[in-house]
Amino acid sequence: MDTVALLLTLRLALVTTAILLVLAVPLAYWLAFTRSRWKTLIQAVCSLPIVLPPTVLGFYLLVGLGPSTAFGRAITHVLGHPLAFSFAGLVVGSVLYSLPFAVQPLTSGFAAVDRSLLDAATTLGSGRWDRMARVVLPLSRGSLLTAGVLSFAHTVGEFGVVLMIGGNLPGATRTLSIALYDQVQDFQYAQANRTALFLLAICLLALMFLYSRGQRRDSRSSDLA
Amino acid sequence: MDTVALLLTLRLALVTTAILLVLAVPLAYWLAFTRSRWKTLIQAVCSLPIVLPPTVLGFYLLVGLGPSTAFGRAITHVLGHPLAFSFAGLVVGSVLYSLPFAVQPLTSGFAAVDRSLLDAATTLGSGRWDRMARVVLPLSRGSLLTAGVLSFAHTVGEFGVVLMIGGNLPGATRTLSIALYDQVQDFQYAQANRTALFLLAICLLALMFLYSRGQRRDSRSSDLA
Amino acid sequence: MPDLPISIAANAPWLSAHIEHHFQRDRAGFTLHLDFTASAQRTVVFGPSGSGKSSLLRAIAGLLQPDVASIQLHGTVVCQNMRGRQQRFFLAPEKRRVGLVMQNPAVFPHLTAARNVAFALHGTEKSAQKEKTIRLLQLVEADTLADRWPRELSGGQLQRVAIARTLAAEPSVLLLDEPFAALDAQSRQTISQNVHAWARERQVPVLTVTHNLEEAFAAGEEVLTMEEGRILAQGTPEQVLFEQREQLLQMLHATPSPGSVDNLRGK
Amino acid sequence: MPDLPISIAANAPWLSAHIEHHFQRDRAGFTLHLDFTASAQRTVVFGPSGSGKSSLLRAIAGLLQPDVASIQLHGTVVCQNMRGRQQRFFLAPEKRRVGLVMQNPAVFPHLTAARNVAFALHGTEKSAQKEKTIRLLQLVEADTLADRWPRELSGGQLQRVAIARTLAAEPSVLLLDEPFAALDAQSRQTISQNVHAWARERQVPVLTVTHNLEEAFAAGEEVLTMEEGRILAQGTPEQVLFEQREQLLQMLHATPSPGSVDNLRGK
Amino acid sequence: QTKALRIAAAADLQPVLPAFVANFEKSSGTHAEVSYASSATLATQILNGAPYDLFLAANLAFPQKIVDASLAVEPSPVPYAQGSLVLWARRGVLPQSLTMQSLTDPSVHRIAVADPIHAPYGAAAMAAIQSLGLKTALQPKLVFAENIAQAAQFGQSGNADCALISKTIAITPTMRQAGRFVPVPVTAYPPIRQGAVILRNAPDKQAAENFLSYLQSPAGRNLLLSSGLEPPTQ
Ligand SMILES: Nc1ncnc2c1ncn2[C@@H]1O[C@H](COP(=O)(O)OP(=O)(O)OP(=O)(O)O)[C@@H](O)[C@H]1O
Ligand SMILES: Nc1ncnc2c1ncn2[C@@H]1O[C@H](COP(=O)(O)OP(=O)(O)OP(=O)(O)O)[C@@H](O)[C@H]1O
Ligand SMILES: [Mg+2]
Ligand SMILES: [Mg+2]
Repeated sequence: MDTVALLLTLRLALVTTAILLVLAVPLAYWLAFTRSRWKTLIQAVCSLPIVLPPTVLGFYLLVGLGPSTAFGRAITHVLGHPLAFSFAGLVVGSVLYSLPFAVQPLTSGFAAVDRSLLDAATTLGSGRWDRMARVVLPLSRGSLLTAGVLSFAHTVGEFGVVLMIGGNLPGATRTLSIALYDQVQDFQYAQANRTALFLLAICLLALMFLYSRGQRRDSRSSDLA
Repeated sequence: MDTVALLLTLRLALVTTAILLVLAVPLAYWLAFTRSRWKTLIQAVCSLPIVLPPTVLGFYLLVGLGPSTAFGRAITHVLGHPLAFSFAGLVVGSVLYSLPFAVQPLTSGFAAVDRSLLDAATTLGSGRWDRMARVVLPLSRGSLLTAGVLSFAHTVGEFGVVLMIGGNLPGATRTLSIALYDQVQDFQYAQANRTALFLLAICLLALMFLYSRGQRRDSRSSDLA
Repeated sequence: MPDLPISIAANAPWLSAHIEHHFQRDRAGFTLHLDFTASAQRTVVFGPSGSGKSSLLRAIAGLLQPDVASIQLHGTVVCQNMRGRQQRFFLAPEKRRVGLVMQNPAVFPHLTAARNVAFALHGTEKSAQKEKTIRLLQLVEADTLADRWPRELSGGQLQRVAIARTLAAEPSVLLLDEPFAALDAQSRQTISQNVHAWARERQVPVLTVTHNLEEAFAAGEEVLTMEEGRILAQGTPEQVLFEQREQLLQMLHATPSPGSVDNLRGK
Repeated sequence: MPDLPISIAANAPWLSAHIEHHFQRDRAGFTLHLDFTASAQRTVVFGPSGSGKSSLLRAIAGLLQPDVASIQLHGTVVCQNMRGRQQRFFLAPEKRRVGLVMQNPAVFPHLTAARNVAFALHGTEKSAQKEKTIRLLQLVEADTLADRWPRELSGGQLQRVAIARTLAAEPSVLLLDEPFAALDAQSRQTISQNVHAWARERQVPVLTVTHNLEEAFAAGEEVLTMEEGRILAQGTPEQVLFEQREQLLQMLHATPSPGSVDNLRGK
Repeated sequence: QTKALRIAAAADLQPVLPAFVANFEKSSGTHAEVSYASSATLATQILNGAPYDLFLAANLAFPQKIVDASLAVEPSPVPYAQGSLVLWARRGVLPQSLTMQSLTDPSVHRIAVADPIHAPYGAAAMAAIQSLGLKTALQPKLVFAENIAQAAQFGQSGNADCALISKTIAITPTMRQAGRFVPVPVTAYPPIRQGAVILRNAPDKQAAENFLSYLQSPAGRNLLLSSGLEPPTQ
């Protein structure tokens, strides 16, 4: 097992998921409740990143963040190094690529929250953001779980974007998915099988833990489906 | 523009999304309402396909569906040709790879349906599957939309699995995502930009159409968020 | 069913229920323990908040599966799960033909009022469906609301749609859980009369949970009072509700007569 | 506000409302058109189902933004949106300090009863929070239910939690939309008395929507009757509800006295 | 922070380089890290600022792009090896003889080649098929992989009966076990000359030069030979 790659992968997936949730929750909240004319456009734009093949998205990121654009030069100047081929670059790519998997379930989850509960919260003096934190989010637990799980798992398995803007540098941008790809490409099947099984096993455990904690306790249950 | 590849891509995405919804709706319905001990395990297993890098998943499919396994031989015998390098093979791969994007949002959407509405439907003589069709599904419109959009968009952009089991055969398995990848690899940037823009534009229109139709009309609306 | 107290009266009981159920959540918990029969065309259940009235109705409808139970409707066993008996039986709620109007109207938010009513008519012929829907909406004075979405209806209007929807399913037993709570006295009287006329025509017995004395007197041939999950008394309204009526009368007499009506600031 | 009919009485009006609103959905539609002031400590709104009572309360609380409106609470403008005037103002509902108990209790399903009550106490000191929560739950006779989840509560219990929750926010105005509809006569009386005592102590005016005559007589110093979105009459209960009372008395007297009490089949 | 030599290597070197790197590290004391990807991907990355020191490509065209962008130290790519194309057949397929002509045999259903446009061995394979006059006969049987490693997987997993792959991959134990191979006549395709460039921005150009000269030393050439690569013909 490539422990360095595993730790890097877990770090990338955790950081990406955390950033995604922080970005996606307010965005989805806005999308779920706005009456703006821009709503459908923005909602559609948020789903676009997955329409492009990951390597192609990675290519555009590589060019956009690289020395050939003013933006890329500015970032390079500020950071002292280009964003590509660094952990931060991977995070940017993964966040962009997994954005739809966070925004989309959250938006539909938020929109499904019973409005009369929001009305009640409001008359109790709860403002817009307080309602989000104390009513909408807890009631959208299922969608939060969905958003988190899809973002996390997708980042773990992510490969094209990471390969393209990461550059497969051991310790910095060589994630387990790339290591696994390399092993398969290199006909090291026994090792690849071990890596894949190990990856699947830890993800299975993590997911089972999440799912078992995500059960709802809050609806009057008849024994029906 | 590679029209053949475009049409193939759309066909693949539509067929995959349709099959996914047909599979995922009953599965998610079961997951949302069961009290079985196996629930969390099965839910976790359904999320696993995206944990593996797509090319690696494709590799295992290639091996699993090939003549070296009994299953692969049986399929080859029935179809008269191996599943790999055929449209049907792409469909199998895409369905498997996008399964989490359909099952996960549907499960959380179904679980969020107000139980008292199900109780009401039941006392009106509506059985398990009728309740699903006439109460749960319409009330989970947002989640259905999410599942459909994520499955569709992800299949359009899908690349690794298709590359691995497709064989890049024009008209049969060369999707637009692979064509686009090839263009980038060949440094044909002008052409790649055109293809990418075109792909983004049609997907944007399709998504905006879907989102504008998916608005909820069914909750007492105070003007609050 | 030798262990059930079946009264051998002129009109056989349409409901015979033995129900024991313990809600586990609390250390204290709540125990439902009922054993009674109902044979009147109109029965009223009276009892304080939290005494188990809704739970009783849910058990009859099959939405609650009691720990121990034997329930017969029109002489047919729908739930049999007695202590020490091997054989168990639980008829699925959708097969019981029990009409239940729940305390919370639970009108389907994705269907208009008319389509809520037509929900149970699914599969029957379109024009008949339409006609029946209109007739039932008229019965609850809601025919002008046919095309409204639930979010556009008031509390009382929702309750009326829920009643019409339940009648559409042609139940063989009607259970009403405070069905008129959100209605003004006049609508309440009219609609209650309509519903009971509907039921009498079809010989469908009606069990009503209510907190309203007038309603109990108007609708009940028999009254059942509950407390803490048990049945306190069963009898005619006059027998069972004597005390409550006296209180109410006293209160109404105590309030003074109105002054001159000119005082009214009409608008 | 020279165009508002402010009565220069001993007790100044706590509410002065001019509200016009048209619900667009139907060809027919529904128009709310109200112009009144309220100055009594206890006001009761009476009116048939669908006459606009809940909409009135929602407009005062800020959950409904009327087409045209001028609403003052305790002399402060909370909504100003008059035809032909440039200047508009709409105070966000969460800033109005209006306590509203809705017709549908809307208890938060993800919080226990106690935590529902403590919802508005967020940010204050833990032990004070706890103590206040318990006191308020006692006030609605629900202190034994503190740790229950909403799905484990009966209809009336939910309503009581909703009342306690609203009081916890220390509103300066209390609007109750059929708050005791799911309660039996006795709880209704006790809890209603408790709530009104709470309000009187704090000089918080109470506006109650009810269909219950007894409640109207008990709680109302002033009664407002509505019909089809308009105010029909405003006055004391005796003036406004005279007719309804007579009807009820007649009905109660018409029912025979009880037979011998031995007839009771007690359990 | 100890700076390591960063090598960007074409995917066909994956079976070759590890032994090399181990030897190099032992003799020079410099740590080397290798990133594998297709030559095209690596070239794209380098053109966009990837922090590699040495680029070992699978042909001369991609390193030429680096030279053209003035990102290379050398004025032209340095050839370091020459690859050879082999015809590989899965065990049990074409039991008797194995030549390019036998690919027309009806028992051969699928032939895997790498993408002819951006994978050098794919281009060589197509050139060979063309020059041997087999194009029309074989066209319907061809399936295209992203790179030669994948073309080999198509064959190894049994989904293709034959594959035109690099010798470096054909001599790996996995592929030997799954089938056998014969060289494709060198006259049938233009030589696959693999070129390298040292990058201008390399922090430690000396280490990169050392590695490149080690590749070209007699010891290095022997290692290359044993893993299926010929020394470059000038
Ligand atoms: N899941 C549960 N866990 C614990 N207690 C429960 C549960 N469900 C109901 N109860 C309790 O059972 C009792 C009976 O509830 P039920 O809803 O039948 O009362 P009710 O007579 O209909 O009251 P109301 O008039 O207020 O509607 C209540 O005290 C309630 O708190
Ligand atoms: N969004 C809407 N579109 C159209 N009509 C509406 C809408 N919301 C409310 N109405 C109508 O406005 C009227 C007043 O509704 P409201 O809820 O205020 O009635 P209410 O007096 O509280 O009745 P109830 O006693 O039944 O609760 C009703 O006739 C209702 O149908
Ligand atoms: Mg109840
Ligand atoms: Mg109302």
